[in-house]
Amino acid sequence: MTSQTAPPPVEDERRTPRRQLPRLVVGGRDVTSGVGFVVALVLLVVLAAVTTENFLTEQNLTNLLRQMVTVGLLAYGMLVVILTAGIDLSVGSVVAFSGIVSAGLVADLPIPLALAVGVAAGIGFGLVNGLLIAGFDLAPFVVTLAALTTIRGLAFVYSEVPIAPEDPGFFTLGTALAGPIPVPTLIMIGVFVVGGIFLTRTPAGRAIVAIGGNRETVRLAGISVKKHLVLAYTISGTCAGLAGVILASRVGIAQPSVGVAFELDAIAACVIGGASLAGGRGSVRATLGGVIVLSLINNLLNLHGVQSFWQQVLKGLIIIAVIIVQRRSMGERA
Amino acid sequence: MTSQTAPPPVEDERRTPRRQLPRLVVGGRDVTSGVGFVVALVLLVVLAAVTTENFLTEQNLTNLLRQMVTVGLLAYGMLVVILTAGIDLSVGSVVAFSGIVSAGLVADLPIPLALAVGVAAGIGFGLVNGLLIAGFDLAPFVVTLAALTTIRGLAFVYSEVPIAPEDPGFFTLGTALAGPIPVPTLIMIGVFVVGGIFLTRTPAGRAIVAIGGNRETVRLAGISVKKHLVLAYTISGTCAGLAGVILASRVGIAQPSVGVAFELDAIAACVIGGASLAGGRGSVRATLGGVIVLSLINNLLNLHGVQSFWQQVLKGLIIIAVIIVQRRSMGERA
Amino acid sequence: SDDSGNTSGEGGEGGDYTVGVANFTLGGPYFNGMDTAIRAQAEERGVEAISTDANGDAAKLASDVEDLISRGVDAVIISGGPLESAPAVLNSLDAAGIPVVLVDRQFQTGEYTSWLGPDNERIGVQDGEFIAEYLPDGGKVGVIKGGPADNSIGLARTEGFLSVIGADPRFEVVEAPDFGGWGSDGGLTVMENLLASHPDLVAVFCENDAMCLGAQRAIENAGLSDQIVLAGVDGQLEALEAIAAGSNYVVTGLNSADEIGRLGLDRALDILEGEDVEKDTVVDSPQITQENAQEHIDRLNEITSGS
Amino acid sequence: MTLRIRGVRKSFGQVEVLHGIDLLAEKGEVLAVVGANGAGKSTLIKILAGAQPASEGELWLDGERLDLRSPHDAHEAGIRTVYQELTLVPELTVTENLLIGSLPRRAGLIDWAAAHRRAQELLDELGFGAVRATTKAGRLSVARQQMVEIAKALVSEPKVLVLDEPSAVLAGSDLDSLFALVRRLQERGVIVIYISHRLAEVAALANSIVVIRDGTVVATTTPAETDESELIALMAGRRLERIYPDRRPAAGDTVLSVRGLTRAGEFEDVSFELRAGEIVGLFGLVGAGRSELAHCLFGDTRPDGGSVRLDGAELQPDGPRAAIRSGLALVTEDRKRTGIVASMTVRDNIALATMRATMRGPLIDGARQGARVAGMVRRFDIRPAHSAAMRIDRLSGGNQQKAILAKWLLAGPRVLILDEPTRGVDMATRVDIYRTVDELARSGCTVLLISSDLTEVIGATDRVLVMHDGRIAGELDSAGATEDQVLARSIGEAAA
Ligand SMILES: Nc1ncnc2c1ncn2[C@@H]1O[C@H](COP(=O)(O)OP(=O)(O)OP(=O)(O)O)[C@@H](O)[C@H]1O
Ligand SMILES: Nc1ncnc2c1ncn2[C@@H]1O[C@H](COP(=O)(O)OP(=O)(O)OP(=O)(O)O)[C@@H](O)[C@H]1O
Ligand SMILES: [Mg+2]
Ligand SMILES: [Mg+2]
Repeated sequence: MTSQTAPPPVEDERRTPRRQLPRLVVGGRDVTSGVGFVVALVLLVVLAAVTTENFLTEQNLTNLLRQMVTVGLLAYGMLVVILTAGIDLSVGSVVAFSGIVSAGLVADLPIPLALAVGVAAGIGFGLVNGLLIAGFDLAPFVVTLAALTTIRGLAFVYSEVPIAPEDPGFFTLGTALAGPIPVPTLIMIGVFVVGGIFLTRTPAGRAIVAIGGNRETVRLAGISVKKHLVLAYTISGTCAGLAGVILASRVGIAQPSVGVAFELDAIAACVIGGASLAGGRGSVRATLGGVIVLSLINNLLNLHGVQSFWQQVLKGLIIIAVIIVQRRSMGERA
Repeated sequence: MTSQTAPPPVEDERRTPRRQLPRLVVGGRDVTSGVGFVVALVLLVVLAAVTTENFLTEQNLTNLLRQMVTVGLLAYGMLVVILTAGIDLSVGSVVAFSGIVSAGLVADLPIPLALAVGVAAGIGFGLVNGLLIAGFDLAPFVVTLAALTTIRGLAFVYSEVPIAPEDPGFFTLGTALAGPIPVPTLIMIGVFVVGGIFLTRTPAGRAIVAIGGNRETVRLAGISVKKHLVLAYTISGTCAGLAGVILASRVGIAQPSVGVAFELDAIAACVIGGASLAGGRGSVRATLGGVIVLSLINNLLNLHGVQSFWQQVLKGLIIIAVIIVQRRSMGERA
Repeated sequence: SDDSGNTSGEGGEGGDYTVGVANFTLGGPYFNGMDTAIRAQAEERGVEAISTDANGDAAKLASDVEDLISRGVDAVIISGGPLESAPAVLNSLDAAGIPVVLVDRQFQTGEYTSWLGPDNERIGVQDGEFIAEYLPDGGKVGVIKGGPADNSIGLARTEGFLSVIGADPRFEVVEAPDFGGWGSDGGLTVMENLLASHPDLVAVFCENDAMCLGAQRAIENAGLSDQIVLAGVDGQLEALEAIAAGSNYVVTGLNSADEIGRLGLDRALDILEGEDVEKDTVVDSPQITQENAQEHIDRLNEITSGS
Repeated sequence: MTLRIRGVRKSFGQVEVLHGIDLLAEKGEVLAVVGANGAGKSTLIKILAGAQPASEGELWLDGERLDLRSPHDAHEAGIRTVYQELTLVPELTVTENLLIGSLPRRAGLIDWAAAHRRAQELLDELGFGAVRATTKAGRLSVARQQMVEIAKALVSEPKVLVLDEPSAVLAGSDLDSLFALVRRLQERGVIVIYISHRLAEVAALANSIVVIRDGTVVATTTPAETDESELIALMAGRRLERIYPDRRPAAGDTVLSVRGLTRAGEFEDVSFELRAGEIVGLFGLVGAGRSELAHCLFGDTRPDGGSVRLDGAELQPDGPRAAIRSGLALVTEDRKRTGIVASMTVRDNIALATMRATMRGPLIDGARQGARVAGMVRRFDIRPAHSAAMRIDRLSGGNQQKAILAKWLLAGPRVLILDEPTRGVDMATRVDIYRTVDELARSGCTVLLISSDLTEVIGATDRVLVMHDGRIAGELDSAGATEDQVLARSIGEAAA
């Protein structure tokens, strides 16, 4: 489950010397690390199902599906950036900006167009981040931290107060259901599927993965590192824009202050899924797994009615437990 | 100014063949990058002094000195962790916990002891972070993110409401002046001086720097990587504990909610100072420079009475401008 | 409700209800106090209360409410903090047929069952009137806001204050350019910066007491305690003590989390019992000065020792 | 078709490292470039590869002036380069590393099945069939990574192929495949620029030889016109009296005694003894298990069975730290990954293992440490002479290697394990290293010299252990041994 961005069959030749658990090989692929992760997930689900009576209700499962959309979308974009050994701290602010702009434009534009402008804003911010980082060879952390601040400011410049469009059509995107499954969840799954194909099966996707592994090599192979860095940040911006628009539509009101610290959850999802902040390593499926783990933890604690502060205490401890389980089953660093 | 932990002259050209500025060499050392940084700093100071009438007042300069203490202390600890190629996201929560615990204990313990317990709490949290990261070989990002959540929760568990000790002795540490200079600022400077010596002149400090460069080489040189990782996180925790205690003493009221997003400023200071999140590169003096730059930007915007969200917009843009200036004068990535 | 785990007061006077409390944030003493009060009152009335904390994230608030619905709560109390509205939340509660009581924050959009809260603008007006009278010679008055800019509670308070002071020709108003973030540390820093540009202030109004306490310290550090008086909002214990002690902290407006929280739970139960309730209830916000501060301190201590 | 390099100069900061290089190579020619470590060979080829711009000078290919602004330009011009340092992306498969710019697509998407097939065909065709295309590059041994590097340069046939020390990590049949490959390319009219420190190889392969010393071409010659000792003299600027030191006096008592040491899948039932003051060679083909054995002796990995005794006392496999305390030292074979800390100075690297040796109170005594390091820089003639304060990765490979040796010498080991210590090291430097090792042995230190260089493993040692497929396949006295005898045992042909 952790290695599909470095495409299919991978034979391990070199042994990882100490602390070695028996490895599980299925169809020539070492799936041990994936299994460890799935074990952690299943444990959480079982825990939730056994200890609470409401976990397996349709209502709750629908909630779960809905709740993971924002972090999920951000996490995919973040993964792409992390694969290049970068980071995008600005996503939370982009969520706010895209949301408020599209909500603001509902008054003047047809709804689909207003939403599209919101997403376009995300694309634009991602592009600027990418151009600054690649063009001036700046550290992604500082550039996107500065962007976090600037874009948040711009969201307030656009509107100091929250905007709640009156046209109920604005809510459709965020609240519609396709059968039992919320439409935003389907969009998120679509992003992961298409995004997974992008990273594993297209030259641009492969270039992004390779840049994080060894950018000098990529440059020497005659592939433009800059172009692909810009692309990566643009993808992250796009996901954030999409997340912002969907969130505003779901909540029904766009606030310029929304989305603070979203970047941390998105990064956490990637890293829980085994991505390395040093770049080159990370998996789309495992990132989705990370998103699900985070959502499950929140849901579990809420269903148990754990008191807020103890929730925080437990949430941190559970995350540590999850990555220890995962780490133990993996050869490499989690 | 930027290279003393990876000591003196760095003849660097490898990566940026074009776009080369003339380099300034003093006494055999290439000081160009330091100069670029100092230029950015001086520019900011001149800008502040020329465009506002209050910048050079004693009151304002004292404010500046006082306000940089928290970020400064956190930034030193963060630098140590970043040098090992790690990160410590938990510092903001530790600030809150240490502050509220020491304020809470003032009722029962002599003040110095209460403050010491606050710092000790920071040491303890840092130790646990380090043990988890080194002992289980876990990703620092997730471990310290989990710690961020857990410790914040614990701060609220300790006291949901702010604690304001009545004994005025509690305020001494945070508000005392030594001549025109606030005592907390002197403490911060002390930390940077001692911390600088630690990193450049002690075996443990050199080991920490080396681990970030190549931990395998360090391990094979018979140096315990784990021990030094634990040490690095413990130092960061200690700095955070100290910062928390000083902040509580300065404000006079300890709040469990204080310190949100402090980690971002601390990291930004390090990276503005040229540290690399990939580890092995970073400088104590330049980090202090980064702290000063951040404080100056805030101060400048406040003195100009720039409105809050325009402040955010400008702050981001100025940070980008600073790192572009700095990058242009440096061989390596800023 | 058929919910398990009704730990206390089985069959008590409140009936066998479970009430969900959705907090937008618990990151401040006021909101925290609200949550505590609701739960304390629930215990007294023998019903179960389950609270959640959205950490200031509107989307998480929505999820939390969905989780509460999943848990089968009978009513939901939303402590919305600075949240302007949450139509989706209200809609899903409406769809589930669950009554909603808003405490403190009245949402601008969406349908709720009932609201209880302070009149924030009114508190600001009270503070303004007090300062106008306290400083007959007028002068320069600073305003410290909590932020962010979309925080309507703060906006209402400042608006109220300025409707008096801003309109009075004896006074000049300077707003601190940056926000204090509703905490004492922020209040301290903002005040320090404000003093660097405006050492000649005669009064400062803060959107809450926590910030005012920090500002008071900055003023003290600058040796200006004799020159500048402070006006806050909320009735935080430390502020009351400062007022009672006759310091330069001269006034605040009580915005009692405890009272509103308890009333909120009662209101929820009344609705569940099918009683006819008032839709909107403004909870009184008495002005607190040195004269009556001790009274309020005693009351507060009674509450905390009682629970 | 002609490749012409004219008046190429290159400066790093104030320092000029190439002072006007002129070269000429014709179609189908193998042009060898030789020179001491730091002479500027790699710098020259980086310019040819478009990876670094020349400060001055011209490049002409096929009568056209080349303006190489990036590696991409060089690719377009038909110039392919295999760099001295490995450049694979460790997380990606061999297939992807090979075809990174040209992965086959179907319907817009990469066709992985076809890609793996093509990559494997290419490897097989080049004689590197031992490498599986589906493996992650990072999991390959250094030798196999090098094969992939070479294959990568040949994905589409180049006009000019530049090989910067391609043979440094190869041995035995792999080396033969490489030579065969070069000859095939030569027949097809490719210009091959071949850089190597192994002069025998150069003599066998090259049509012409260019000698570079300190950034200047000092001679252009052919294998027929010259011999090894003359080349060495040209490179070093002085005549080397002899390459290997005299035989050492008879060895002393047993110091290290290995009994039945086994690590499943790596080596089995390895037994031997090392005596005080002797140098023992350990020869084997790639994958024979020598490096694994070295790491195990050093306490870096735990054996599944067997024992290691030092001075009669059992050595507990408690990690490198304990091993170093007991007096062991290991110079690893992968300089970049486990030898240096690239981000630190030469001084920090040399002092790394012995920081506590120069303390004054709680602090490192900078002056004393500096003096110790300076002593080592002088003793090993690490260049440039002021390099102590330079980042170590700015040094040429050979000089980095000397610095690593210096690091361990400072620790004063009783048993020194050297894993391919002369890989990529020029002859003059090798002689320095042999001399230093000899001095060490004479002072009582025991040396285990792992090498894939037959001449060296016989010439520089007292006896040779030969490993084959994880087992000790023979032991020979260096004085009488021939290269054929050693080689035969390494491929399992002769009994021990
Ligand atoms: N980026 C750089 N900055 C400064 N000096 C450099 C840089 N790269 C190479 N040099 C210097 O240029 C000189 C030539 O180095 P180069 O790597 O070309 O040598 P080489 O002949 O390939 O040596 P080797 O045989 O050891 O590989 C050396 O003195 C080296 O230290
Ligand atoms: N990266 C690797 N991937 C797969 N197998 C490996 C790898 N490295 C070593 N091996 C296996 O381990 C055994 C010993 O390899 P090792 O590299 O120690 O040999 P060596 O004699 O030291 O050769 P070298 O000349 O490469 O140092 C062989 O069976 C080899 O196939
Ligand atoms: Mg070279
Ligand atoms: Mg080997």
